[in-house]
Amino acid sequence: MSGGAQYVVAAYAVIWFLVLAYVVMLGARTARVGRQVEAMMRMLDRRDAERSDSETAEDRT
Amino acid sequence: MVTARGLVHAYGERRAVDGVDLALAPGERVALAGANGAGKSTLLRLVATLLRAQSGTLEVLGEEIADGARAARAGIGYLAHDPLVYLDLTARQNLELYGDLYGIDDRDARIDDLLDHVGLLGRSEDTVRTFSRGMAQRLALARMLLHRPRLLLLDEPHASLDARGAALLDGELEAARADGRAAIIVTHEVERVARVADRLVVMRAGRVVCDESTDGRDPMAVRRRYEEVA
Amino acid sequence: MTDGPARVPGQRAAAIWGVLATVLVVVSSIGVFLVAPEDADQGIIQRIFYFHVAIAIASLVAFAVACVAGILQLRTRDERWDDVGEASIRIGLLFSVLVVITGSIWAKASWGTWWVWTDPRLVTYLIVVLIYAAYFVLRSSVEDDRRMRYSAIYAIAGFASVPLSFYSVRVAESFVHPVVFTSSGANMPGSMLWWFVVSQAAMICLFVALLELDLLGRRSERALRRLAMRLESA
Amino acid sequence: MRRRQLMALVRKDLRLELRTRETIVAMVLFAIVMLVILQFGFGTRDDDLTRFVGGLMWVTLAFTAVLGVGRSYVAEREQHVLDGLLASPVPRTVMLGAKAIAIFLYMTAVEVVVIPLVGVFFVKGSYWDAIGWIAIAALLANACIALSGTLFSGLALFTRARDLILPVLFLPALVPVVVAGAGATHAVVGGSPDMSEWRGYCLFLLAYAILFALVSIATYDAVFDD
Repeated sequence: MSGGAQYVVAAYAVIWFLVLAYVVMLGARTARVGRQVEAMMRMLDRRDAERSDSETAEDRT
Repeated sequence: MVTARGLVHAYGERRAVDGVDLALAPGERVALAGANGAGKSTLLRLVATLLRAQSGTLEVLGEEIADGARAARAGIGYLAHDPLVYLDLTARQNLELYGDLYGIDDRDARIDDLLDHVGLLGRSEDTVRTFSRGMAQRLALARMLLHRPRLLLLDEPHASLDARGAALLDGELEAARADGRAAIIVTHEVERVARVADRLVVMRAGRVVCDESTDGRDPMAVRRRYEEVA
Repeated sequence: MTDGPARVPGQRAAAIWGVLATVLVVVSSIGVFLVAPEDADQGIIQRIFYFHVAIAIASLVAFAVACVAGILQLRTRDERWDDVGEASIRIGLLFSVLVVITGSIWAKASWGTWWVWTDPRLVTYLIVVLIYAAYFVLRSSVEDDRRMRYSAIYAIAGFASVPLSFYSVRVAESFVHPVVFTSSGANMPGSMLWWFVVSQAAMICLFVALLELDLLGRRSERALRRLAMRLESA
Repeated sequence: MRRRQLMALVRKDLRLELRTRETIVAMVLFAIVMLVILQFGFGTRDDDLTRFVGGLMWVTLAFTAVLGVGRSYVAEREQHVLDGLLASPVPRTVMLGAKAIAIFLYMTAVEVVVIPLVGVFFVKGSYWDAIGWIAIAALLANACIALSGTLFSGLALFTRARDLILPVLFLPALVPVVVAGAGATHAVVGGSPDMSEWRGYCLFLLAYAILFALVSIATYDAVFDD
């Protein structure tokens, strides 16, 4: 590398790195939303299960 | 004088006023009661155009608040918990300021009249800092009446007025009915206000849960009714 | 109304812009490193110029978008404009930081020092970073409606400060020093100019793609919050 | 009507200031302390700081402006008067315009003391011939400070840590004013005044004031619109 090529590479590396880091940050947020959606689905499933339990119990009486 | 439909104001996720309908005719005096945090002060501030509703429509003195707030403000008298006067100005200077802000033509004569009316003419050249709480609130009463408002909005007026001020206010509310001026009085002391109010509106959790006439009813009965619903 | 929106709108737009930005960034990187001709005076160092200037202009675009979003927010009181404003300023701030860093590297490469107070671009972008960093300080210290309103007002005032900072530094420069370095498109050889245009397009697309992605995340979060609230109340 | 409201609000601010003497006296003292500290900060025994006079003066004025602007709603906030003003039929633009006029007057009062003092402290030689030119630049700068300062102090008013927020918002916006103010000062101080340079900086200050006047007209209405 001659005539300051290392500086050019460094400059572009910084740009790519920070932009990628930003994208990763946005991705992390999306992942968090996904996890929350899953948690909510589980909660709904459980609630449905409880409801059907109590309904069958009512049927018996 | 006031027409509110589906009024909503939220602080973040918490809806302090949650879909309120309210209509006020000329000469009507409404006691607005409710527990702490029921949204009555927020509702009063919405009507006073100090807050902006997030949804719903509000018409005050014939002006749609969304686009005519300033025109409505000229006809509103707002008495808050704080006197809304500068402590380092004299009583007269404060009233002169408000007289200019409201564009009153007979400013100086009007100020003399009102200072006399609230019993502060002798202290008119003293700064408000030297006043007692009751005197400052009487000055606030003069400030509120200065521009001859057609709609009076009072936030817990009896909590901070002295006996003399309270008597003046009661007289004013008495006269309001004959003059066709309307009033909303936010209060904790329902039986105290019931004497000068024609209607009781009770709020709970941002909603109106009771809106009925109190004409000719005994103040203690109104109090019991309030405790029932609140 | 049926259950909360199963699909958040804007996914396709975000995907298209994301692909476009990636392709353009790769193409322009290759072009800048391998295809574009070597500058006669500056040698290889001049290759920093392509992204450095393109990203600087893209950041101004971001701040302009935030300013317009601010005006629309004040007019409509719609929280979506607040989202656009904040996301744009965040990306613009990222880009401005990149301008300062790459500019600093450029200064080191050509003058042997990391910081040159007489280089107007470096100095003005430092001020721009300070202006827009303050935006987030302001946001973090107010809530709700006020936050949106204040952010919108500040986005407008901040965008007015940008040209003032630019111009003030340049006015000072023109009296004290002759401008040390200019790379205007006019005196660039044709192929250099062409690669600069591609880089510029890449950076603008990158901004739009990041913005779409950010807005998509915000919409999802908001939809999720609404759903959670309905579940709790049900 | 608007004129009457504007005059009433300005008169109110001046009356409060005359009675309490809180803001201007503090601003002047602060500016003097700043100048002395800056002199020590330079760590020089050299008596002639003519080369730095613009910087010394305008850094001092910028920090003094932050201090003064930070005080500009103290009475309204501490004595809870703001609702009274907001409930009255005053256009918000008039309210903030009155505040801008008050800030302009405070800054002018400070400069009446500070500019001659800078000459006495730091300049050896021909300063007094230039003082008129500096004063003109200072008046233009005051307009810039007043217009942007009113906006930023309105924004900072209801934030947490508002005393910290205001300088963070306000100082970056003041950079161009300091650059141009210092430039205009240097242009006319120290022997051979360069009037075209001075004119350039003054025109820039004028442009700043006009631009921020436009921003003010566009945004003042929204500052207090809850």
